[in-house]
Amino acid sequence: MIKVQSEPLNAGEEINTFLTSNPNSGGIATFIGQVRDFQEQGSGESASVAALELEHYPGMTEKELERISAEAQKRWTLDAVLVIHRHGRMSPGDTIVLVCTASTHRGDAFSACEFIMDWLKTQAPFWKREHSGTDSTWVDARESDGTRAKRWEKVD
Amino acid sequence: MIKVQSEPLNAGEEINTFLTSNPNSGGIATFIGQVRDFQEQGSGESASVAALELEHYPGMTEKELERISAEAQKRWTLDAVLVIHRHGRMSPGDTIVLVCTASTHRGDAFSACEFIMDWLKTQAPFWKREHSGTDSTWVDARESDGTRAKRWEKVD
Amino acid sequence: MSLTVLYFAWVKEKVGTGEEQLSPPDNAKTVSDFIDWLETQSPAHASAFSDRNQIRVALDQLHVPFETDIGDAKEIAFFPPVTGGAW
Amino acid sequence: MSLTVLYFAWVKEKVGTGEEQLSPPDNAKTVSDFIDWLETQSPAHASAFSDRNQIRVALDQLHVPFETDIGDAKEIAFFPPVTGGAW
Repeated sequence: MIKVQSEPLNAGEEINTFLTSNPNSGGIATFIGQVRDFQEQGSGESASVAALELEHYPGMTEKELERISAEAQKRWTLDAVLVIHRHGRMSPGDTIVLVCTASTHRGDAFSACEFIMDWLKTQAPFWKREHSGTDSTWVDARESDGTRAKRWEKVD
Repeated sequence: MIKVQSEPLNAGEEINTFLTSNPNSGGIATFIGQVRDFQEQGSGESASVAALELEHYPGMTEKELERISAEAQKRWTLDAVLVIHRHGRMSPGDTIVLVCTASTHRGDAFSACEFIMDWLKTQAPFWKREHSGTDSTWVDARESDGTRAKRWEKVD
Repeated sequence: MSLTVLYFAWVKEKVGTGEEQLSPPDNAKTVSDFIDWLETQSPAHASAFSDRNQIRVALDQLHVPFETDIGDAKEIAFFPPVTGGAW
Repeated sequence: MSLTVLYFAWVKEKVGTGEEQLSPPDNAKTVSDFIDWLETQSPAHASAFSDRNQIRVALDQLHVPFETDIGDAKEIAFFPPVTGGAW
């Protein structure tokens, strides 16, 4: 299931609901991404972040997340996949993204969860703007994300 | 942190507490293992399981989990590790184990979480007995767990 | 042929709008051709597309490379490489 | 020298107890020697250790191989290969 929402995301509650919905999946892997209260800078220093804003492309975001989730279910044996992603303005400590994968085998659950995160970071149309004081900057894409996503490329 | 308990384990609540305790870790990977209501049999068939009992070695269990957690923190850059494992009698749907790893980088969080699960399954002194009807059997170790754990062996 | 053109993040800020309806000329067959034409529409458009390495494209909500034919697409979107959380 | 000997899971059931205090002879230096001696203590012990491939050992709560010297250990435990959830 895919949810894209501006409302706060309660990771623990969503995970408990996911567990209850999948009683016959022995293993559940999850990833939670949360807003940190600082921002890394080129020099290795960091500045505090008051808020973060995620712009997204309504319609395409849902399509991309569905596509990534379907691809994971094709590659691994999964009982269920849940992806919840927030957009809009968020504060430090807020959960931005939650991915849950349920499987009989923990290897499948782990690989699928990591794959979804790697694809999501390079394919899902989100753009991050950080607000700190009066300053607001669009964050650049990271090369390491491209490298991580490439690991999953398949030669069919 | 390591907890070995016979009390029920609320995965969602424990995860939310872990998130609150680690506000500066962008990425949290978790694994949840729950009791299924059936048991695989050699023939590929399955029998229903009414309850599961995990015997453990008090004292050594905690030591082994501490050792595995320390090894994960040596191998990857982690802000925190949480392992909660139940023992005693459990019912289908109950959470048996929860592992949470917090890191700035999701790759570290994922690898450490999977490593802890693989080591735990072959090193932590737990023995499973399944009860179904009047029948009760000790479950044999699985060869695949040994194979998975071997992937992490290091030649120092 | 009318096309819905969408801009996101700093591309939107540079162009000055998030959405416009445009009718590109018939010789704007590929995404690249279309951008060539867009750049002639205003200095703001020209500025937004000055570094094409920093631009990504979706046709009807699917990522595509610049050499893709626009064909019957109803919606084209331009945006920076995607970014998310810092983890 | 007195040693706390622990048994778990089906090893416990076969031996008939989970814990006993034993004083092995001086020539029982290694874990293997100790098991050889244990098997002479009762038919239940002999039956529990009849397939040593199915037995694992911990000395003072650390996994060790059979050829390890018992040395000054205070606690020795015998159990089947560990098992957990089915995932």
